[in-house]
Amino acid sequence: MKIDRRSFLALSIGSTAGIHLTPLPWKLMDDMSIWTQNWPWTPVPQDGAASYVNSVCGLCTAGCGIRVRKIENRAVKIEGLPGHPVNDGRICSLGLSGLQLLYGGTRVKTPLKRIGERGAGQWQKISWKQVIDEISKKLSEQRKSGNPQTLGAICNSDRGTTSHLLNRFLTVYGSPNFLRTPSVQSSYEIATTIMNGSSGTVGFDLENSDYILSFGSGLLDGWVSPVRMIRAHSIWKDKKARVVQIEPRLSHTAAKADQWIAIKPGTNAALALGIAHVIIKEKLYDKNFVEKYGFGFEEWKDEKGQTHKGFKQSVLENYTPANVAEITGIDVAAIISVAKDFAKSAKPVALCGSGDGGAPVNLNEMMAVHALNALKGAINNKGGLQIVPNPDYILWPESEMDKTASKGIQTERVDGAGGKKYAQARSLLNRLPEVINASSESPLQTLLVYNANPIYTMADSVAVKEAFSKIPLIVSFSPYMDETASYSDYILPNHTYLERYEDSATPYGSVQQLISLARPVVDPLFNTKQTGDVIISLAKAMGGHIAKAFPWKNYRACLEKTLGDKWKTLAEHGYIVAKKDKAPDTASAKFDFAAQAVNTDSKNDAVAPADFKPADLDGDVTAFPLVLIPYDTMRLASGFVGTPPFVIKTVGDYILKENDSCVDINPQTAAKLGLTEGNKVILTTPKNKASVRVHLSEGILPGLIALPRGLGHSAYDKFLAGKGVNFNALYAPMTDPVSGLDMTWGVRAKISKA
Amino acid sequence: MFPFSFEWAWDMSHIVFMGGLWYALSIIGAGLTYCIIKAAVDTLKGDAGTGDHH
Amino acid sequence: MSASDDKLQEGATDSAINAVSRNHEKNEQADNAGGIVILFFIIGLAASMIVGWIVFPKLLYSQKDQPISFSHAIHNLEVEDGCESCHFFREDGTFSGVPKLEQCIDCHEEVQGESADEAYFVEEYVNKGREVPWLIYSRQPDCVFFSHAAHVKKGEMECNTCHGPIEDSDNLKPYQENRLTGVSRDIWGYNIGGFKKNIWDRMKMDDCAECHKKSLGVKDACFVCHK
Amino acid sequence: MKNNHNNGKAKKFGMVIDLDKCTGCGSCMVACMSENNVPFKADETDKRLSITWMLVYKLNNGKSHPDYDECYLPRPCMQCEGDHGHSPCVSVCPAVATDYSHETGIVSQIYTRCFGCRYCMAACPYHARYFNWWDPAWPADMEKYLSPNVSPRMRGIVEKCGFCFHRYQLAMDKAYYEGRDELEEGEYQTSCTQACPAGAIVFGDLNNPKHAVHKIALPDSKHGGRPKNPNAFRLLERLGTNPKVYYLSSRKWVRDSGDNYRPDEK
Amino acid sequence: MDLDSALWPKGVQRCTFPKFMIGITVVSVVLVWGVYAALLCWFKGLNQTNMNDYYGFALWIWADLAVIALGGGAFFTGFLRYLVKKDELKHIINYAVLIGFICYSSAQLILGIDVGQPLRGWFIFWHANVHSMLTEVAFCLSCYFVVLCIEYIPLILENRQLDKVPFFHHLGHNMHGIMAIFAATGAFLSCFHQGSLGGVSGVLFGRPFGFREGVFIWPWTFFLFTWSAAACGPCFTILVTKLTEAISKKQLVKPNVVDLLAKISGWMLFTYIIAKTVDTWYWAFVTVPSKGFNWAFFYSNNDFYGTWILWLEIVICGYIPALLLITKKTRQTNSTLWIAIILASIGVCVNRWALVLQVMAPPVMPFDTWALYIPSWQEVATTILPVAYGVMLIMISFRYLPIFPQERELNPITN
Repeated sequence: MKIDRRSFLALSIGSTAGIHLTPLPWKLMDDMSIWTQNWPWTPVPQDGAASYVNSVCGLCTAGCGIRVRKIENRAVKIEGLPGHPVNDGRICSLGLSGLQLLYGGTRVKTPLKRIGERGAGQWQKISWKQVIDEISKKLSEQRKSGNPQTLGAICNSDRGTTSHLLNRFLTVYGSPNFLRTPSVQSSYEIATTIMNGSSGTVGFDLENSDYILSFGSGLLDGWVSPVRMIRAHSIWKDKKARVVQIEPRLSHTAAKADQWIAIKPGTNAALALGIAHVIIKEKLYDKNFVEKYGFGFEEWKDEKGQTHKGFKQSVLENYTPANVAEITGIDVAAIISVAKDFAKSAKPVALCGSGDGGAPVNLNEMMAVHALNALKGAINNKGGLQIVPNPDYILWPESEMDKTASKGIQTERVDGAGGKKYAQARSLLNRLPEVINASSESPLQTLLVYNANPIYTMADSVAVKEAFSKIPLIVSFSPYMDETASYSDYILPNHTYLERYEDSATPYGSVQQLISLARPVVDPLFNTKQTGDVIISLAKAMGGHIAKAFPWKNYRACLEKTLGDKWKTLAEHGYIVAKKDKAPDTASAKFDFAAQAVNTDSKNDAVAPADFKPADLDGDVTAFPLVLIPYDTMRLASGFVGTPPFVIKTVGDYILKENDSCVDINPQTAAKLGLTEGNKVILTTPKNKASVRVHLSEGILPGLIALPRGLGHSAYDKFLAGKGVNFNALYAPMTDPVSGLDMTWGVRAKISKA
Repeated sequence: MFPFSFEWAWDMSHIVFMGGLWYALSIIGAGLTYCIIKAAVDTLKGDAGTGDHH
Repeated sequence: MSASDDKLQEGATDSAINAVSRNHEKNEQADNAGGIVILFFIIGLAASMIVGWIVFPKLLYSQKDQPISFSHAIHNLEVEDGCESCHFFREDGTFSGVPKLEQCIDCHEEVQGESADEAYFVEEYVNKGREVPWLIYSRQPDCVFFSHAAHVKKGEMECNTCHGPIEDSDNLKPYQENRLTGVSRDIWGYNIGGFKKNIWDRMKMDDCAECHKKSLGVKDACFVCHK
Repeated sequence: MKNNHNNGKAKKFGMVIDLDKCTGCGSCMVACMSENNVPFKADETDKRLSITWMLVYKLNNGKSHPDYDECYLPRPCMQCEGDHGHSPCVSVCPAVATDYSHETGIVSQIYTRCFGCRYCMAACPYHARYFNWWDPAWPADMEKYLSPNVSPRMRGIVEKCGFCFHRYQLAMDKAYYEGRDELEEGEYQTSCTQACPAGAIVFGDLNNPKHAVHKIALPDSKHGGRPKNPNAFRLLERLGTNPKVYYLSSRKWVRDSGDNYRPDEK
Repeated sequence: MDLDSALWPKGVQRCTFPKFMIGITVVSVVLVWGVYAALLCWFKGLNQTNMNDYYGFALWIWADLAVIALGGGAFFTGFLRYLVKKDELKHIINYAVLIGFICYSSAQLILGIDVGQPLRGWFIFWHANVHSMLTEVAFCLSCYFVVLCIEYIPLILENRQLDKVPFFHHLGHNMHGIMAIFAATGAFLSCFHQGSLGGVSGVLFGRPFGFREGVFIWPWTFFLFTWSAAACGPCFTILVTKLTEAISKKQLVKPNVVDLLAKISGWMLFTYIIAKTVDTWYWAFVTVPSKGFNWAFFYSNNDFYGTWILWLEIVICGYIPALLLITKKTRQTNSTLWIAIILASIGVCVNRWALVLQVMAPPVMPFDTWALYIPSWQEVATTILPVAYGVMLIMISFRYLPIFPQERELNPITN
């Protein structure tokens, strides 16, 4: 038998024919088909039992109820908690993206100790035991020097047990320097202190208002309680309430408003007084309220017997619609008609505090707008502003003080709040860089940072960094590697809000007194600790009376003890509504048109509400012919939380293009400068410069440019870092002479082609 | 494409479309088969290829 | 093309012509040669049949034993609600599938009976609180949405219509996984040719479609079963 | 037919979006992304490469200050039925990777069937269809938040909004489990509807007179579903797409922006 | 004698082998560049292109449509040669087939790169949706490609050395024998896929620029595409033939053959362009106004598409070449013939461009904006790849296969 070519041919034909008679080719084809439809590198989420955990969102101070969907032990979706008084099942884009923060790449996974230069990003992992040991030793030594007031803390809120623990730690240590991140609430607090004589916070009963006169408040751009405001807006639409938005740029709020009044920036106070003028002149004000509660509306005498002009007279003399029209650039007719509309409405309310309310507002404007509310009796009445008492459920025994502590706590606050000059202020974080940079040795030797990212959120980033560089020890409690954490010496990472227990009380702006409880939705992913626990451990490590001031085993025990009989309800429902019918303290039942608290010293009524002084912006008008104003959007978080990838994805390409921020500019102004849509330009302010792109918009007054807040992060991951420009880096704060708060509303600027 | 594939339906569109397709395919297939078989037969017959192509 | 190629081609053509002429010359050998050709054809055919039907499936699937031995038959006698005692519906209507340790512990907190396997199970999983890493025979690829509620509750189908008479089995067969696709062999079925005798022998799309068409009389929209 | 499956007539799920209430906050977009395992990448500023099943458009009236006005318009997939019974995208798909469900009125997209020819994208006038130009990647631990109810998509295929159809499936599962065949209106709601802080999105069965969507939009079945509500309109009705998403606006210029009109028609 | 002269067709002269290899190398460089780009697209994905969600169809689909139109010379010449029995055309049919083969294989290659999941590409057959134009395209295109292979194979078998193998000789001979059947099937298939390509944008009722009203089940661009391919395909065949003649510096086809084909093309083009004019008129004044558009909308407010494209397509690359070709004098004048066939080839490409890329460009939602697109280098390279491949295949085929039956007669070897 000879095996030749033909045999091979026969063999191969046979096997080819044969193989097709077997399942092999067909089955392989099927398998290949399945393989190409389920690529092994595309993730397959594991299925399992679904469950829901109710909690409270911790990404801003609004305190929305959330409901987290879980599959086994994974959190897969955050939804709004139905029935919750703040958001009733609704939720904002930031809240929806919380899981990207939880599972994202910006977490600090274990305590870290800096080993390289500050901010160089070189860290050493360190155990909790050791880090508490090291920090408590340093604090003990610092305290021995007899200057316990050199310990400071920055925190976004002074409410809730964790903040209280931190404050208590400072107190028993001997430092008054508990600094709170400022917001429009700080301004409201001061205004109510001065004009209502009440220390409570302001709640806005906007759902019941029928005419909303907003002096630039970004009600639909994240103001104070974003979801609640948007819900209120829908209620207004349903019942045909009228919204008038006064601001130089067509924000989302302005676009949805029934009337948009484009005003020259920085002249809100004048407009408010002009409106007051019309109301008073036409006798449209609520005489009952003014007579019953008002003081200083007419001529009044101070303690020394000196006579002062009343609010009425000042306003009638100085703020005629014609005058105001000139200051604000608004038609006389528009001023008069708005004033009449406002006055004739049953439940009008006037609001101020621009953008998302993250920044304070100058006291003058605040008082002028507050006076408008008083003229219509919109204070402590339905649909108006309500003075809500501060939460009072945290009742810990007075802590024992040693000599050092007693002495330290008596020293003046480093920021001057509550001191001679800024008597009404509770905290003036904005003044900190200035104070530190003015002294050779930093008045703060140790700084604890909790729920705050001052290096990003504070004005004039260069000055802030300089000041921080002078503080020998900075400890951050941030769960994320944010700007401040990156610039600290130790990071003691907190659990994220989805991994921890934490109470929060009456959200800012809420009329209802609410206590909410955040609880762990998932087990902590990393080696992190609730900051409350860390403070308790630190205190225990310091020993002595400091340890004694913290008698709880841990934070959880502290929380349960503090909440007492409320704990059970909170653990079940996630929130408690305290009595709805508020009992305003009697003091707030008055309204001081004269603002005596701040006016007694001055002879010429300089800071009375009935006064408007145009602010002198930094810089030369010829060198910087334009005015740069910031704006906020619901699609960018500008506070201490970085914007997660999902939310960044929703940002329009007219706000962020590639890695450039876009500035809004009126086509007229752009034409004068020879700019067209998308041009890359250099934006220069007296403080700094940045590269941005031009976006032409008919929705902004000529001569202005607007830059979004919330971009320009240097920290976090590639989904946020390096995108756009941080407005805060472009200006130096303007300190309000009375409140001491930052009153910046804009900054001079120029743009030139890149 | 085949009556046993999931999308197949015995409706007009399928019959017209696939009918046309299979019709064309069978002509091509039959033609090719014819050529190959005839070429093989011719080769075996030893017709050593004198014929011109055109 | 190079000169050597050229020669090769010439050579090849020559030999082909030679082969043809040889055939003509040695006519008597033709039968014999034809026999060899047929033989080789048959050898090729047979070999590929063996490869395709016997060797191929062995290569295609990897085989793993379940982590512990388990008898559905015994359990079925002990429980009250049949399959749903352990493979139950959750309150939201989703199907729990293979039980978690939590269910097992209800009865197996302590060692039951004297079997060594049982002791091993309690020691290794119950006491340590580890989930049993069951290998799931009927898991479909991720693109498939299958609603047990629609079939069992709405359609009132019996479990064994699709899963076979598993309730009578004394042990768990080894789990076979397709090396290419990672899909359990039960989906294609144990007959490598894809032929099925019983409904439960295969779980491919065509099998679903066949039944849907029969019982519902319509081809559903794609995403009724796909996600 | 499906009817014996359903004990009722076919459903036609649709949406009404109140543009007077919509504030353009973007919650619907994120609600959609987080519900549907939508991937993201480092730079999302090229909006023509950015997957957003739900997209909020910013419209303006084209005038100058002070008459300038803006409006926000969220755009999910319109789930077109087509005036003559075929959606623009379904009929063009060469591989039946997208189909129209007559039981629910939803246009499906089957990712494992799609081979990425993008003909459907060319067919869709709303740009509601998105292509996966990149392999999806979830950095750090983010794979953990992926929902098992929605398959993550691979590179090279088209995806789009399906009115959170998996929620319908889950709701039906629950209904079947409880021995019901019909859903209450609230049992099946899309993720965007649920999240919308303004409550501007209403979702339900357009065929069901008890459902809010039907009451608000008053779809006229005799005229291809055209709304009877004077404030209601649909996008690009004139093309004959017969969409199932209705919009409400009290502003005429907004309603006029919903379709094309020749200068001589204005 | 050259190294490879044994492979040359009998009685013709070819350039030296080194010179040939230099040519091949140059083309190979371009080819490798294209292959590199194609591999990038396959392995890294279509993010390598500048396509986006507005331009899901872009350069590649245009290239596909264009090469198929230009390759239309094969089916139409085949149709004329075998079915209409225009016997003279046998002198150019080989080349028409080769060009067709190149065009169609290129189209398939481009489609293989263009789809997002190439390994699932066969779903278009297996899970065919018979209502989709693309399905029709895919089926007819692949079937017709098989036909082109069948038409090209005998030509390969005619290579001097291959022809010596008796089986190949007979196979070639037999295939020639029944070529009319294949050609008829090819013409049938080709009519359909050219038409379906026309239907691709014609059925898009969501895209007013592309949408056309229907005739039977097809939009009328279905017929216009077949018609234009039949008109311009042969022009392209003549163009490539004349280019080959220019490069090889010898006449390969007798003028009467070219003249006949040019004349038929001319009349096809002339009738086509009238139909196209009517189509454009109806579209502009009936179809789009009913959707709320002025026709001018599609040619204004953007940086690229203006009415120039209409002038270019219909007048400059339509009426002018048509008139040049139907006029005996200009048809038979070399320079005007050149102009006519070049313009006709450009015209059909412009038409395909408009019906792919311009369809994607204008905003359909009133609040949307024009979308323009510039291809990435990867797209350009992969589009040039088939050109290089075509040139190479022509070089090889011309050198080794008796493509031009009249070459020997027209260029007798004197030494």
